[in-house]
Parts: sequence; C-alpha cells; structure tokens
Amino acid sequence: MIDLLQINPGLWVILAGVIAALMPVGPVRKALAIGAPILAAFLIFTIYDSTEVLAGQFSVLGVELTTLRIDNLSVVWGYLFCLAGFINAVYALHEDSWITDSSALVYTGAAIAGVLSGDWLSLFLFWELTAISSVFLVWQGGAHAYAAGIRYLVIQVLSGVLLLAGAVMFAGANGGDWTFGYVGLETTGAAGWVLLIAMGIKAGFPMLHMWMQDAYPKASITGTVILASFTTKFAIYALARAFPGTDILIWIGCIMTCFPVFFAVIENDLRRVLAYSLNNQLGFMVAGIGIGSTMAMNGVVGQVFVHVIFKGLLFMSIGAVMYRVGTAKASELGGLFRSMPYTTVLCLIGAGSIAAFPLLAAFVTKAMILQAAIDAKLWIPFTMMLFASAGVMEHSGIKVPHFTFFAHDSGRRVKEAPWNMLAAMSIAAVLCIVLAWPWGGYDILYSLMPYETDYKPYTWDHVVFQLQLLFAAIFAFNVLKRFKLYPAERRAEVVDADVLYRRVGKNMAVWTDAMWTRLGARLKRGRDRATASVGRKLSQAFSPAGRMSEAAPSGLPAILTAGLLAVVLVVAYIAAA
Amino acid sequence: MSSWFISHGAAFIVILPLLMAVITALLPAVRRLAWFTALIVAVLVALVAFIVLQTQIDVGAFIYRMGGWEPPHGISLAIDAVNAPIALLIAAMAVFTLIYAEPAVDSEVQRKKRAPFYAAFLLAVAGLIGMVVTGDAFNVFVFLEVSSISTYTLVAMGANRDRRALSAAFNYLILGSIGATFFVIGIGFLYAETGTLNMADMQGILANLDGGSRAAQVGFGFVLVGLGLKLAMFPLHTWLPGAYAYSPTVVTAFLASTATKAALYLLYRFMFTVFDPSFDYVAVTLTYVVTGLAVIGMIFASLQALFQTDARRTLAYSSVAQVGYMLLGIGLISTLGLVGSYLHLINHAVVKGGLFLSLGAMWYRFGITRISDMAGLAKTMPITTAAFTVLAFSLIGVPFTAGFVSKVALAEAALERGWYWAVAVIMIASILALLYMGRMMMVAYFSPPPASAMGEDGRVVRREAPLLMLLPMVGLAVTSVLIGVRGNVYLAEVSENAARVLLPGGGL
Amino acid sequence: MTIPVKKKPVKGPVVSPAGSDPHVLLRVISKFLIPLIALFAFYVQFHGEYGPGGGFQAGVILAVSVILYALIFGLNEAKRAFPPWLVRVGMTLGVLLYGGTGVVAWLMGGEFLNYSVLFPDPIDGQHYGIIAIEVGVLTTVTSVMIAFFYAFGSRQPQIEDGEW
Amino acid sequence: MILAAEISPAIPTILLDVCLLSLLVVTAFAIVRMRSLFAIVMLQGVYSLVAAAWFVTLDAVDVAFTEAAVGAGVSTVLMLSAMLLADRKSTPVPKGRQWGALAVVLIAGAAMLFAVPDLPAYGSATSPANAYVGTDYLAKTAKEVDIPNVVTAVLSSYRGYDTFGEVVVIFAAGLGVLLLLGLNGNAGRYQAEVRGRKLSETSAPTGTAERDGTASAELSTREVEVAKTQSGPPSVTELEP
Repeated sequence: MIDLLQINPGLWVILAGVIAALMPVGPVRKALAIGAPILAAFLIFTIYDSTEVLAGQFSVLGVELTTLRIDNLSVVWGYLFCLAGFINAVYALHEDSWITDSSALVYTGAAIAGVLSGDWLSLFLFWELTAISSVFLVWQGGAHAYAAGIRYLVIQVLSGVLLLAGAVMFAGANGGDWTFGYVGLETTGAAGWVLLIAMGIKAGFPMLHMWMQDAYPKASITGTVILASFTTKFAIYALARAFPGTDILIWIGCIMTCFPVFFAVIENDLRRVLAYSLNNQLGFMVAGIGIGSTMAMNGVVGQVFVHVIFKGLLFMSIGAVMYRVGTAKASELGGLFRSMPYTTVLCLIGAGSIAAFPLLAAFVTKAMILQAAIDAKLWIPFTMMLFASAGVMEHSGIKVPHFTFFAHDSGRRVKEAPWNMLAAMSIAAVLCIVLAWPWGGYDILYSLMPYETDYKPYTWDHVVFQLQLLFAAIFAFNVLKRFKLYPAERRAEVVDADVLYRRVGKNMAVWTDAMWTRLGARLKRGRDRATASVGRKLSQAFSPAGRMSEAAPSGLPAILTAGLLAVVLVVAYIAAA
Repeated sequence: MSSWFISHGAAFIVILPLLMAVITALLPAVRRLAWFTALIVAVLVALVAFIVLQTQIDVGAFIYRMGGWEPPHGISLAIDAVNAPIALLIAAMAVFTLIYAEPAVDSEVQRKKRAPFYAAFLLAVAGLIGMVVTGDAFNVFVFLEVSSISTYTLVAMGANRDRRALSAAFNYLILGSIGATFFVIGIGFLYAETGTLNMADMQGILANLDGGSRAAQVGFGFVLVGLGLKLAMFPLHTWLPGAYAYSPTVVTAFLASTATKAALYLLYRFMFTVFDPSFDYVAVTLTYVVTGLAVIGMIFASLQALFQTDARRTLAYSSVAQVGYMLLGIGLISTLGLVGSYLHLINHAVVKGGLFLSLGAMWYRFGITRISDMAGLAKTMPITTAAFTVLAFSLIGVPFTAGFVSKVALAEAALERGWYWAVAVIMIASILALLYMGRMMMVAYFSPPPASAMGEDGRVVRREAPLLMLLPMVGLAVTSVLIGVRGNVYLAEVSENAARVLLPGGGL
Repeated sequence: MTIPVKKKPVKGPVVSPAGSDPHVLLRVISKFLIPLIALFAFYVQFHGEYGPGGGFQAGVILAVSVILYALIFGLNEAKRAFPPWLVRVGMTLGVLLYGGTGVVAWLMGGEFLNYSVLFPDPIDGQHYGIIAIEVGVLTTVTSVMIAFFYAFGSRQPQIEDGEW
Repeated sequence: MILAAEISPAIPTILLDVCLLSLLVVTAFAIVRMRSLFAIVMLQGVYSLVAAAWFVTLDAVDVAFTEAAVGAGVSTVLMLSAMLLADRKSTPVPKGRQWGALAVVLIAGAAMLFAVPDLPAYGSATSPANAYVGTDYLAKTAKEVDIPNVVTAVLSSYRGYDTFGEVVVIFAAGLGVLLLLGLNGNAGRYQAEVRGRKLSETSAPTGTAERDGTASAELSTREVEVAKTQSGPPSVTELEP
C-alpha cells in the first residue's frame, strides 16, 4: 500500500476528470468539478510543512523520478491552481457539457501535478497533458474554432517536444541528474536555449505568442476562462524555477509588456484585447524573473497569484456578457450597465485590479517588480514597464469596461448574468479586494511568497505615483488619439471600432467640461437651497458671485480678520492659562 | 571688489533697486531704456544675492550694521540660512519676469508711463528683499509698506487691460493696509513687552520671560493675523484673486511668485525665531488654528479654483490652496514639516510664476483670459502650451517635477507626526489640482481652435509668443523639472539648513 | 452743521470779475501768511536738531503753504509757481539726496548711512549727514504732498464760491 | 495705554486729558453718525487737531506736529478734493453692515484692552521700553551724535535706515499718484492691445452656449444664467468719471 500522501495531489484531480468523462449524471460531474480542487488544496495543505517535501520517488529506465515536490515556490502555484479550478467550476455550473467538465478537470489536474512535479520527465508529461486536455476547450467554441484548436495543439505539443529535448540534453550534460531545478544560460549551452524556447512558447514570448490571441478568443465562454488560468502560468512557474536572474529575460519581458499595448488599442474583439493584456501581464512576470532578486521573485509570485484571479474575473465578466448578448465585439456592445449592473461592478473591480489601482490586487504586487528594477538600477526596463503599466490602464482599465458597459448605448436589454457566474466573479472580486486590503489583507499574500519580505505597498508616494500614472495614462491616451498616431492600415481593418474610438478623446473633453459646468451650477443651486433658511445674507456672502468672490471691496474680510484675531487670542489665552 | 560685496552685499541688494527705481522714474520715454535699466539692476541684484547666499554658506549667519551702529541701537540686516535663499529667489524671479516684461509692458502700458511703471516694479523688488533680509522688526514694517504701496499701484495699472483692476487694487489696498496695521500694532505690543525692536534681541528677552505676559500674547495675535492677511491665509485671502486676475501680466507673475512668499518668510521668522513653539500659546495656536485654516483653505480654495471661468482666477485660488500646504508645514512644528514647507515655498514660486507668465503670453497673442478661450492653443502656441503643461504637472505634483518633491516631503512630515488625515487632505487637494489644471489642458489640447485663429487657407496659424517671453517661461519650466529630477538634492540641503535654523530644537 | 450742497458742474476756471472779488480779505491776509508759513517750515526743518521738528513736519508745512496758495489763487497760478515737472524732480531728488548720503558713506569705506565716516571727525560727520538727509526728507515730502494735491485738484473744476 | 496711567499729583493734566479724550470720542461718534461728507471731512480735521493737542500733553511734540500738519492740514484738503470728485453725501449703510463694523471695533478694542493689565504704567522708568534701549539712546547720543534732540538723533542716525524707508514709502505713494492720476489730471485712458489676434472680449462671457459639444445644449436656461452671474463683471465702482 502506497502512502496516499506520497501521490501528487494533481493526480486526484485528473482522476476526477476521468470519472467525469464517464459520468452521465450532470450534478455528480459538477460536484466532482468543485470538490476535486478543494481536495487537492487540502492535500497540499496536509503534505506541506513549510520545508521542501520530496515524495513519490521511483526510477524508470534508470531515470530517478520525483513525482511530488512541494517547496515554498511550487506550493503557491499549487494553491493557486486549486483556487482557479474551484472558481472556474463555479463559473461553469450552468453549462451542461461533459466535455468541458472532464477536460477542465484533467487540465486543472495536469497543471497542478505539473507544478508539483520534481523532475524533468514528469514535468514533460504534465506539460503535454495540459496541451492535449485543453484543446478540447478550444474546440468547444464551435466550428470556426476547429482550425485554431489544431494550430494551438501543434504549437503546444511542439513546446513539449522541445522541453523534452532540452531536458535530455541538460540531464545528459549533468551526468544523468533529472531533477527539475535551476538551468540558466551561462554554463548549459544549447540545452539552456532549447529549454528557454520551450517554456517561452507557453509563456507567450514575443514572436512566439500568436497562439494565445488566436485560440483564446475562439474558445467557448467557459473555455476561455479556464484556458487563461493555467497554461501560461504553468510556463511562468517553469521559468521561475529554471531561469531566475537570467538577464535576457528582463528584455524579453519588457518587450512583452510593451508591444501588446499597441495591438490591444486597435483591437475590436474584447476577448482578444484581454488576450493581449494577458501577454502584457506575463511580460511583467518574465521581467521580474529576469531580475531575479529576492524582491523581484516575491513580486513575480504575488503577481502570478493575483493575476490569475483578476484576469479570470475580466474574462468571466466578458464571458457573462457574451453569454447574454452573444458577442464580444466592442462595436456591437455598449450601455450594458443598465441591464447587467452586477457584472458591470465586478468587471470594474477586475479592471481596476489589473490597472493596479490602490486597494485593488495588482497594486500590492506589480510595484515590487518595478521596485526591484529600480533597486537593480535598470532604468530602461523600468521606463518600459512604466509605459506598459499605463498601457494596461488604457486597454484593460478603460477600453474593456467602457465599450462593454458604457459607451454608446447599443440598445440591448438583456438579463443579468446567471447566478453561478455572478458567484464565481464575486469570489474573484472579493479576493481582489481582500488580497490588497491595506490593513492586513496583503500580508496574507505576502506570507505566501517564497522569501521574507518587508515591502510596504501603501507608502504615500507609491499610492500617489500610481494614481498619477493612471491619470497620465488617460491623458496620454487622449493625446495619441488627438494627434492621430495610430497606424493607418490598422484603422481600415477594424474600422467600426476605430471610428467610435477616435471620438473618445473629444467626447471625454466635452463630457468633462459639460459635467463641470453642470456640477458647478448644481452645487450652487444646492447650496442656495441649503442656505435659504439661514438667510439671504449668508448666501450673498458665500456664493461665487457673492461677497466672498467679488472684486469690489466690502466689509466681510475686515470682519473675518477681526474674528480670526479673536480666535487666535482666545486660543492663546486658553493655552497660556 | 568682490570682498566689498561680501561685506556690503546684504545692503546692496536692497539699496541698489531702491535708488535705481528713483532714477528710473525720471528716465525719458525712450523705448526700452527704462526696461533695460530695470533688467540690468535686477541681474546685478541677483548676482549679488548669490554672493550673499554663498557668503552665508561659507561663514554662516552674519549681520550687517546699518549706519555703523551696533544692534539693538541701530538697525541691522541679519542674513542666515533662512532668508538668504529667499532673497536670491526674489531677485531671480525679478530677472525672469523682467526679461519677459519688455513685450508684455509694451502692449499693456502706454509709453509715457513705462518709466514710472518700471520704477514701481523695482520698488516692489527692493521692498520685498528689504523685508526679507532685515533683522529689525520695525524695519520689516517699513519695507512691507514700500513693497505694498508700489504693488497697489502696479495692480491698478492693469486697468489698461480690464477696468476691474481698479476695484481689485482698491480692495487689495484696504485689506493690505489692515494687514500692515495689525502687524505694526503687534510690533508695538512686542516693543512694550521687550523694549527692543531687534528680532534676535526680542527672542532672547521673550525666552527669558518664558513667553512673556499678555502683551506678548496680544502682539503674537496681531502679528499672526496681520501676516496672515499679507500671505493670503484662508479666509483672509479675498484680496488675492482679484489682484492676481486683473493686474498686468508681468506683475501677476512676479507677485504670485514672491509677495506671498516674503510674507510667509516673515511668518517663519516670527513664529519660530522671535516667538518660540516652546511657548504654550504659540504651539497651540500653530497646531490648532494655523493647521486648521491651512487644511480648510487647501480644500476650499481648490474647490473655488475648480469653478472659476477665468484662467487667472483659477490659478489665483490655486495659490491660496498652495499657501495652505506651506502653512500646514508650519503647523506641524517639526523640522521635517518646515523642510517641506520651505521646499514648497521655493518650488511654488518657480511654478506659479511660470504659469502666470504663460497665461500672460496667451493674452498677449490672443487676448485670452477665460478657460474656454484656451481652445486649440496646443496648435496655435505650441511652445507656450508645452511650458504651461510642464508647469501644471509640477503644480499637480507629478513625479519628476518640483511639486512632487515638496508634497512628498510634507506628507512625510505629516506621517512623522501621525497626522494621517493631513496626508489625505494633501492628496485630495492634489487631485483637485489635477482636475482644475486638467480642465485647462483638456481645452487647450482637445478643443479645436476657433475659426478666427485660422488663416485664409483654413489652416491653423501658429502665433508663438515673442522670444523674450518664451525664454523665461521655458526657463522656469525647465527649472521645475530640474528641481524634480536632480535639484532636490541641493534644495533639500538648503531647506534643511533653514529648518534647522528656525527650529534648533527639532520641534515638538 | 450741514451745508446746503448743490451739484453744479462748472466749465473752466472761475475768474471773478475785477472789483467783485468777495475774497479780497482772504487774499490779502494769505499774502502775508504764506511766506510766514514757509519760513516756519524752514525753522522747523533746521531747528529739528534742537527741538521738536524735522524734515517730515517741515515738508508737510512747506507743502501746506503751496497748497494754501493754490486754494486761494487757483491751481494754475500755483502750477506756475511750482511747476509739475519740479514736483516730479523734487520727489526723486529728495530720495536720491538721502540715499546718496548713504552711498557716499559707502564710497568712503563705511556702512550705508554711516555718517561718521563722512568727515574726519565722526561728530561732524553725524551733524552734516543728518542735515543732508533731513533736506532730502523735506524735498521728497514737500513734492509728494504737492503732487497729491495737484493730482486730485487737477481732475476737478475749482470749487464754486457758492458751495463754501 | 492711557488707562494704565498712574494717578499723578498734577490733577489739571489729568483733567485736560479727560477733556481731550472725551472730545475725541464725541467727534468720533459724530463722524460715524453724519451723512454729509463735507461735515465729516471737517470733523476729521477737528479730530486730528484734538489728537495733536493731546499728544502735546503726552510730551510727544514731534508726533503732535505731524498730526496737526498732516491730519488736520493736508489730508483735509485731499479729502475735500476727493469728495468733490465723488459724492457729497454718503448713502445710508444697511443695518447689518453696521453690526459688522461694530464687531470689528469691539474685537480689536477688546484685544488691546486684554493686554492692558500687563503693560507697564505710563511713563514708568522701569518699563522695558524706557529701561533698555531708550536709556541707552539718552546716554549715547551726547557722545556719539552730539545733538540736543535725541528723537532726531534716533530717527536720523540710529534708525536712519527706517527713515530712509519711510521716505521711499512716501516716494512710492507719489509715484502711484503719478502713474494713476497724473499731475495735471491727464493720466488718460489707454486700452491695452493684443499683439496678435483678439479672440475673446474681456467683458461678460456669453455663457456656455458657445461651448462645443452636445452636452451644453441640455443645460437649462437657469444654468446658463448661473454661469453668467459667476463670470460676469461684478458691479465696478468706477474710480474715474
């Protein structure tokens, strides 16, 4: 009898997935989908005792395998994937599809098992299993998703093959040690590069990223949500394990943060916008891994954790809209806040989180990566990431919620999202807030981090800096629009969105101006009403056209002067007495 | 020669503009002659003020005995780490505004009055520097009057542009006189209490008396309120918007950057050097009354700024709010607070001066006074608008600009005392600043230029301000960025020295 | 003691026809009085070192003599005697005299306004310095007071006889 | 400060003081209650003269001199000239304003009275003002400046810099008059010119109607009115005819 605790918890989830594939009863499948991640999380909790745990060792063909390794790095991903699996399951409760249920479970389990595996061979196995199980989710998107699914599968499998090849070369060079650990590029030669490219494909490195924007928007509603949770984060884990402190990753990461900004801006399909934004977020993590300092690694871990939650939240809210409206095209949406108020609020929380508004999730983590860049005196990468942060605000923070829920009313009046979607989104939203709560909330997050940290996210200058960055993004966005700095050929491609979009700058100016004027008038009217009882004189004195503001001399300032003198003297007398 | 300036420079920077003002008043109405004279004087004063500052840094605090009499019998000028930088600031701002003055005054003042106009300007400069460098309490009043009376005249000269300048100047005259009267009554009580007018002497005697009797308290009250009026402490700021909005552009810029600052310096002097926060009544008044008014003023004046339609009135109300920041630094009674306050004083002088200069250039070219008329300025006056934008960012407190440095310093000081609410107020006021400055920039950048700004071919005609106007504007904008990026190192040292002189004990 | 006042704009300066001048007595007496007032002013000026008085008081009294002249003989007459350009120059000259004394002290190696260095004997220096600056004060104060009167008086037709 | 006067043996001086001060108070009340500006100007002259007389009893003859010459002489003439330019009768002040003025007077008065108990007695030789620098001046003047009038020595030499400043203040006032009125009443009106293209009038803006954009069309007329009153010129008291 093998000790059950020696078994990788991910395997139980995969087993649940297999059972679900055979189970004709819907409610049981749903129970499995919800229960399995909880069980896995419980097992991880039981096994892990804050030191490195190695278990499930056996040898195959002379290769020593370690199927379970839980240390302070992998445990974070373990918990995270369990959490994501749970939320996704809740989100998918309404969908009666055994393919989704089972492939989601297998996919989740493979991801959990992958991050908890301690050798290259099991890593490769689960690496491929995530690819194979998840392609069904893409295919669930309908007929037009078939080709995309094939492309997705080919690229993912290619990545796995490269991983295996690199692992063999690496293990060979290391005298047959298959332990999955630090690789680096300095001493490993070609093996290192092959492994880096393998992981880079899954992590969406620039020029290797196209599968993401290709497949994600074509998957089913729930499929996109589930896809967005695991694959890339799994790759980030692998990078964090194998390539921390590799300089080239800083630059790759920075390019990753920046280039999607330009694409996201001109994209009409909101799920694709989110896919670009996902790419951008991954860039921060890759850059953080490249910096590799304690602070940076903590930041990466924190960022991964909250990223899964808020990115999932955004995909879920757009999914909810799609579920009700039937499209995610910016040009066909708008004004939905009337009919889907809860979804609107939840989406705004997600948007605020990704944009790193204070009190929301990314605020407490992204800054650590930026701080690490400053500490390492990496000014150019810092600037690029700063630009990208503003870019995030622009496309995920403004564009997505704006075109979906506000903008010009599309005239669509739909029902609010199903309760289970709302529940799933609420869980994510609450986490977004709790994990960034200034009074203790973020400590939970920080306690998960691999290294001790005494970083304080809520310093005054950080909050202000971040707020100003966000406002700067709004401003820059308008300036770009105003001076027509967008590529001309793109405009032709997505013309309906773009026309709408170019008007935003002007509309915002007009809107704010009008609002200010009206607000001023409104305030004055309210104040008039309030002071009517006190008397006409007071109103005359304090209204903008009144004595306080007029240029002509009057007695009021003299009275104020004398009054202030009296106050000072009384206070001084009391103090001296 | 330079050794003469080292020993006599402190008097020279007051006397030279005074006497040259008198000579300027007699100059014939030859184009540019009076301007050139005034500019040369200002440059000389700035150079010597720099020598004085350098001397102060080299040898520490020193005094200059007017008429050769030892204090307290004679009047002495007392230079230390607090006032030497401010004297240089005033002189430098005079240079900036005077460079700009040639085209501006050319369009706003008739030719035969230009010589007296520049004379009054130099008198204002001399008065401000005079009241900053002196070490004698009554002498402060005398030079306060010199600067005030010439300022009233200068403000009224704005009637050439807008007749409302006359009533604004009258209002300023009445309230300024009340302020000066209160101040001199306070000095009278202090004299009755201590028997001396020398500030250092007063300090010693008051400290011996442990704060003194009620006469000293009443003197304290009168001095505080009188200076409060002069420095536009809320709610005694009502003279300021009109005076800033309607006076000639060059005068507004100079006043906004120096007049309230000099009064604020006097407040530092009297609150911390003559009186001492270790007296209960001083500490309590600063903590409760001054801080309270500062905080209310920051919010209230920012809101008033938000609802103005006139661009210069907006900036004027913003000045009142910014004074609130500086008063908050005083109310904290800590070295850090004074550092923040002092930094903000210097930064705000640079920023507000530059902003008013840019608005003046907009008037010069297009007659713009209202915010809604600023439409399309980004196209018609790109350099001016760019300078305006940079300075506006600095006013808001965007990182890498001057405003950020001082606001962070103030917030740190507030945190040090555990005044979280003050930090919140600083943030709210900054966001309000973002709104009212953003409003102007929105219009300047995003609204199309009016049809009358178009040429015959339907294209926007660029009408940039003349070079003499652009130079100081751009110079101040660059300065504000330099302060934000590197200069804070040097300025922080200056402010810390000043704060240490003011509060040798380190505060409460 | 309210006096019936009527507002009647008057064109041009009023010159009473010869023989019907109701103010003969006034004119005659003031012709005696004005030189005396001026003389008193100078007495106050130069006696300032011994008794009460000095440049300020003397300046105002001297200005009063001119103003009285203007009130009785008309503004134009007064402007002939004491022309506006002289007022302008006097204003500045006084300050220059005062400041110039200080500057001379500078040039002679002392502090600004240190009269002691003006002459070999410090006491002499103090005496002459004080005299010089008091003359400066007198000049400026007289000129500015007259300037005030000219400025206000010139903007207005003369006060009509009936209104007194 | 007078209230703290010690009861001196010279009873007639006290009587004189009481009489003069009562006269001052009565004159002040008369000035407040009068409507005729001409009478007020005359009463102000009276007030200055009485004050000058009282200064003499306080042995401040220099101050008395100045008060008589400036307060009763020149300023009366100037007030008359100004009155003739403006109006001869003051309009009644609304009741509310009167209370405000009274409050100012009471507060300022109370503030000063508050300090009185702690002030040294009038003429006390031990008061700080007399004991410290004042005594030094008396001792030093004879050997350093050597003129009989110590006041003049202090004003002209020890504090000559202050006096210089005062002269400059007077000069500045004269300069102001020169600039704003001109010595011959010919300051003239001058309209500043824009050296470009004038886009807007400095007079009342036309409300929000000209703002571009759609939202302003929704503004009610009331709001437009509000906007007008906010930015329109306040009632300007023209200082020149």
